Amino acid sequence: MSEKTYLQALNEALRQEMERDENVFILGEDVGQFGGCFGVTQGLFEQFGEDRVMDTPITESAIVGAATGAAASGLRPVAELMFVDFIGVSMDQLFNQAAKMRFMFGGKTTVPMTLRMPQGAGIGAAAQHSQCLESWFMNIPGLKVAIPSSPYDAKGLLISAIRDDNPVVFLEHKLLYGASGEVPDESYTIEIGKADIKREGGDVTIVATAQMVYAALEAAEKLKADGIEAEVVDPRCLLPLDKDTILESVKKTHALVVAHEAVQFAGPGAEIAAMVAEEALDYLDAPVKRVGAPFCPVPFSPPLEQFYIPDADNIIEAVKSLR
Amino acid sequence: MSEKTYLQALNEALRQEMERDENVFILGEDVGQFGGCFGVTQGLFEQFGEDRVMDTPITESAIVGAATGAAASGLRPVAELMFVDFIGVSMDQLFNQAAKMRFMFGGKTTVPMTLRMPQGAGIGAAAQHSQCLESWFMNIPGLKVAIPSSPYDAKGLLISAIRDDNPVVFLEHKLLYGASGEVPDESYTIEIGKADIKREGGDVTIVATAQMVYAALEAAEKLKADGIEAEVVDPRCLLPLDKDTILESVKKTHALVVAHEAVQFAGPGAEIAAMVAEEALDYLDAPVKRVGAPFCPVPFSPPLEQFYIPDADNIIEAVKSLR
Amino acid sequence: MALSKKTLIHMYETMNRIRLFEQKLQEFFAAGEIPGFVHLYLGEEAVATGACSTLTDADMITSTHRGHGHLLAKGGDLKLMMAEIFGRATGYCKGKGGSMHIADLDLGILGANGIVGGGGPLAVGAALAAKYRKSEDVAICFFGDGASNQGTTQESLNMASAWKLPLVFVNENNGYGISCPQCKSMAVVDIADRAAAYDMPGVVVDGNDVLAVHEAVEEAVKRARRGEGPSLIECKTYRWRGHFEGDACTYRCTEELEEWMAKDPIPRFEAKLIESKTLTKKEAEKIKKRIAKAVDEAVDFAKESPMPPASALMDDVYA
Amino acid sequence: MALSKKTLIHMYETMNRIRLFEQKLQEFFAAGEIPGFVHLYLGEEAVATGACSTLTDADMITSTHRGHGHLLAKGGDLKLMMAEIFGRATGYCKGKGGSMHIADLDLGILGANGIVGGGGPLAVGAALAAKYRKSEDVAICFFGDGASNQGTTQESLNMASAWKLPLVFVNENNGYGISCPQCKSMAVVDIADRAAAYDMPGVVVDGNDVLAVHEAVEEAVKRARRGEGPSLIECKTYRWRGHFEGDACTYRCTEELEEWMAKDPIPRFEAKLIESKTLTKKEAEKIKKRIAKAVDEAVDFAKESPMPPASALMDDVYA
Ligand SMILES: Cc1ncc(C[n+]2csc(CCOP(=O)(O)OP(=O)(O)O)c2C)c(N)n1
Ligand SMILES: Cc1ncc(C[n+]2csc(CCOP(=O)(O)OP(=O)(O)O)c2C)c(N)n1
Ligand SMILES: [Mg+2]
Ligand SMILES: [Mg+2]
Repeated sequence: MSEKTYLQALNEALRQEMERDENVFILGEDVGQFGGCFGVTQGLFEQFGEDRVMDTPITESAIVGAATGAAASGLRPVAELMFVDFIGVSMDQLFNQAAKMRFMFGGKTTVPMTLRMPQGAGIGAAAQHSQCLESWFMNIPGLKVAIPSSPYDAKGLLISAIRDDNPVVFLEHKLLYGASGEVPDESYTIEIGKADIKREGGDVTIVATAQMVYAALEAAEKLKADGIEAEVVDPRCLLPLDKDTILESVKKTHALVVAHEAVQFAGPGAEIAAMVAEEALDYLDAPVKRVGAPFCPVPFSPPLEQFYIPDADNIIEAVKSLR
Repeated sequence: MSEKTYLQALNEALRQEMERDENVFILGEDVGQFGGCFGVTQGLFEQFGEDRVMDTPITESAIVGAATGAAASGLRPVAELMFVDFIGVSMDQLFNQAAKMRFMFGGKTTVPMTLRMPQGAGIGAAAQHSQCLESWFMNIPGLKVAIPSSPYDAKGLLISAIRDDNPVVFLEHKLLYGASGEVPDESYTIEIGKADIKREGGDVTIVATAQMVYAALEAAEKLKADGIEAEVVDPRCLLPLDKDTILESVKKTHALVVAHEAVQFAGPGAEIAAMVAEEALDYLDAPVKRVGAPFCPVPFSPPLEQFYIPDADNIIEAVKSLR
Repeated sequence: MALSKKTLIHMYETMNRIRLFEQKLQEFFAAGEIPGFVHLYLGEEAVATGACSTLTDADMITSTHRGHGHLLAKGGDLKLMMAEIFGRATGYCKGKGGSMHIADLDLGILGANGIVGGGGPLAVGAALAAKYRKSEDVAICFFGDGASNQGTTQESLNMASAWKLPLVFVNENNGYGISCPQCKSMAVVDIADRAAAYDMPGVVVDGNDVLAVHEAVEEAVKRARRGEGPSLIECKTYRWRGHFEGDACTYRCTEELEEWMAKDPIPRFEAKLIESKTLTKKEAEKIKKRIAKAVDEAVDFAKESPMPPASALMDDVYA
Repeated sequence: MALSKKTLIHMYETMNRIRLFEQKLQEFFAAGEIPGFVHLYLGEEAVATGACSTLTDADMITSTHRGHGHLLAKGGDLKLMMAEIFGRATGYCKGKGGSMHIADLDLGILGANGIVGGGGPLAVGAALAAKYRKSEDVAICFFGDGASNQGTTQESLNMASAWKLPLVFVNENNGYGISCPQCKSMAVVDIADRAAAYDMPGVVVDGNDVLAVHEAVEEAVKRARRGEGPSLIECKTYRWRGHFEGDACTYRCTEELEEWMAKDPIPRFEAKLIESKTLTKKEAEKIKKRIAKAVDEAVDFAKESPMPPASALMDDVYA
């Protein structure tokens, strides 16, 4: 166990899985010598060579499709899109091919591929390089969706994703690459679809994902001063969604705030809020509240971008509005 | 005013707008002499010629992008994707280009284009030709999303979509093309973002879209026998969503069922249910209920497909479960 | 004809198997007994047959919406296919896929595909896997003239050539993408000319001559097995029926159809076989009868099979 | 040189405007005063300048992530550009777009683009609009060597040629897509060879020779105005800086860079102008000084401009 960054944790997961299983390989733009746009694949090209760490042309359909076809042929590709925003040119291979193949073929194949994609705003990259698109992926039967917040979760979930026999969309928030925390040196897995309670509390449940987990924890500390004990639930995966953990928490706290960076309208929080309104309405002492980005593209200018991204204050405000 | 099918209503809308404004033109696969895969553009090629009714190669990115570029250059294209399921190869041009262009350019352009796409199951077309993908489009700031259920709404909304200065995703349910109803012969518009109450009732609000409006009306008739008066609200557009009409209805009936054919998990109903749980929780006498497709791709075999598609019985069951 | 008698007869059988299978589908579709879309391959049998006759079971193919011919040529089982197309629980996909999604991984069939151009990237993946494993296996990607314009196809051609993958792109140029004639969807006449854009060999062959197809694909397959990379073979052919069953086909003229029907690949091949004394007229009739019987049995199997139960709906969404 | 003195001087000014503008960006990015990604065009100035010198304001262009050169060559305003890149409310996009999304529809600039290959389909639309209106306007689509593989680009080449649109595809082949050398991303050496796949003219030119670029694009533009359809011009060039500012550029060797820096398009053009007595050394210095001053003024304008207020966030999402 030692202190590692989220980026190092991901890198270690890739390295260990590639050492363990020679069917695991990496493909994507600039993932080789360059080490990936954000550095996640650094050193892997040197260790495993160009046959297992493949730089691709800038053709995302071919990347996702090649990973899908190779997975159906028995390999375990880990594909990287440089930004999740580029899924638009390759969505078909993900949702009509990878996700549906097993079902359409009557169970005749597995598609053990992982698709890593950095998400999120915060670096001034503007409207086409800053999005959070997880709600699209949640709506695709056949996929799994992981969205880790901590270095520990990042490593364990990535290893699980690689070993999973289904296509797993693995969403990394680019602002989290530098976040650090305790991460075991050895290989370990975290069950895909299992939430984690990042902070216990009895007064309100805050379900938060990715870097909003940190905002939620910050909010919780501040709320403590006002005598409000918030429970912070990190689903860690959005598909499958760990309904039980969320419901259990809401049944204890009787109040729910959902926080994510994705656009709020029809965003990932809509499902969580709707699910609770269906299954635990009688436990709610106040309306459900969602904290998400406003309904506009991500703006470039830093002050506007900061205003755009939800933060701890927005969460605090949401919690206080419940009273 | 005369009885027309949904298909005829759409065709008439296209014809009248093309007669009115020479900047309106149509492009898509087989929309010319062939008249469109489902026949919506029949006769238009003959009337307006190949310069205004353009058959395209099978390249959906180029179709959506050409429409976007032409719209930004001052024309009013109406593009057709043969099935909404094909959006996966062209999503980038829709969500990163058409939808964001105005915002990214600081208001320097308008993108008056309409993208017509048939949705839905029911004709044995299997997993890649039967989907309902409206929840993706709802999550894209900059777009508008229309999803008419009746011939009357179809004509009025399509004319409004064509005249709108924003990109409008226009979703037609293929099972509805044959549905008939009263449609004025002259041109008229329906405000985009305005719901319609298809049936009044005081006991439960059923928010339903597209062909599920008919299922909801059927359910309402049957529920009447049990002394339950259902109000059927058809949002007609999902973006912008007419929150006021939905909330007003729920405040009257104190109960909400949302019904759509799209997959339930993270589907369009999630936003509607979440919105009501946020803004009218105190009015609800029972948990919110959603009726949507199960979390699997659309199966081919007719009995399975029928079982897959939500119907009036599912809605009745949902309403009764509220008691 | 350097091919063995066994191979030649097998090719002849395959073409007839496709023909009779599809004629049965045509019949049952007209009778309303087959749900959904059916895209018939009638008239194009020589392409799939010639191409797949160069492959082993370990080689992979990706197919299209018009896939029955490819699947049968790659060894697909008549009964399992028929049952699938009839939507039965006993079909290849347990009734969940239908005509456009039949697959048999054991035979190297990575699926028919409802998305035009959808198979290209998957074929790249299959070829990549073959290369990754340092095997000598190859993959074939079947695609239409319409599909050749799709960005996914062109990305696949590029990636396969950049990576020298063991992949053969077999273009079935039947002159139309639904109602759109080739001349309206692209400016080039020969799709094979596009191979140069990826620095790979491009060859045009008579797609109604099964031996010509075999020969061209065989060379490309050998090249691929030697590790020299992909090729593009364009097979000029024609579909006899409408785009899908039910298409009145008003966009084509009768003369064009008649001209092509006169080039029917089966009698052409049969005549050659008889001429070269590989086959007698009588043997040919016997083969056809045997296949007709097998097709009938497949229909019986399909019809007697149950529809999938509602309880099966959620199976196989996840592994 | 058949070009008028005025045109030649204008081209010279444009190249220097791009050069000095970008050197300023480099400086301020290093100082941490520019947010986000900045992709510099240094070394490639001859391409945008030569290409856009053939256009009127009514002609349209689509640009890329590396767009400053295109925008300036098409007449983009220094101040509005600088302010935008600094994220100010007075910028072209009111600070909402930044370097990768600058547009000026009045000048025919349909936007820089953050999506590789994103501009192709939009350029098809612009050219389609020009043809639809029966005008003589044309469009230019700028795209990189990396972008030439993207399916959207290839679909655009095909649609433009199938429809004979007035569109000129100007490929900027600087040898790399980020760290990926051209030889790894495609098997062909000349991207212009891909034109044949769409039956359009394909020409290779020295992208560091502004007159060569002008000449080749001029011919293609004339062809397009005559209604004879699209062309593909490949301009071989090189970027001096890393892919984006901050890229250590370890994937290239110093010799390669030095070789290309020796082919600096500006002194080359300057020497020609002086030799032909179009310009004196002194005039050249004066021009540079004037531009440097204008660039400084643009910086001042940007720095003195306010950031956009939070209240502006929801503006311009919808018309
Ligand atoms: C992405 C996509 N776009 C459009 C379609 C609708 N479609 C199905 S088959 C077809 C024509 C295909 O033409 P071609 O590739 O020449 O194959 P052919 O049908 O002639 O065998 C079209 C447009 C589709 N299935 N997928
Ligand atoms: C669809 C998409 N994929 C990947 C990227 C990331 N990216 C930005 S620029 C670039 C390289 C582009 O290379 P090229 O087209 O040669 O242009 P250059 O940068 O050399 O001018 C890449 C991969 C992107 N912006 N969009
Ligand atoms: Mg065809
Ligand atoms: Mg480049």
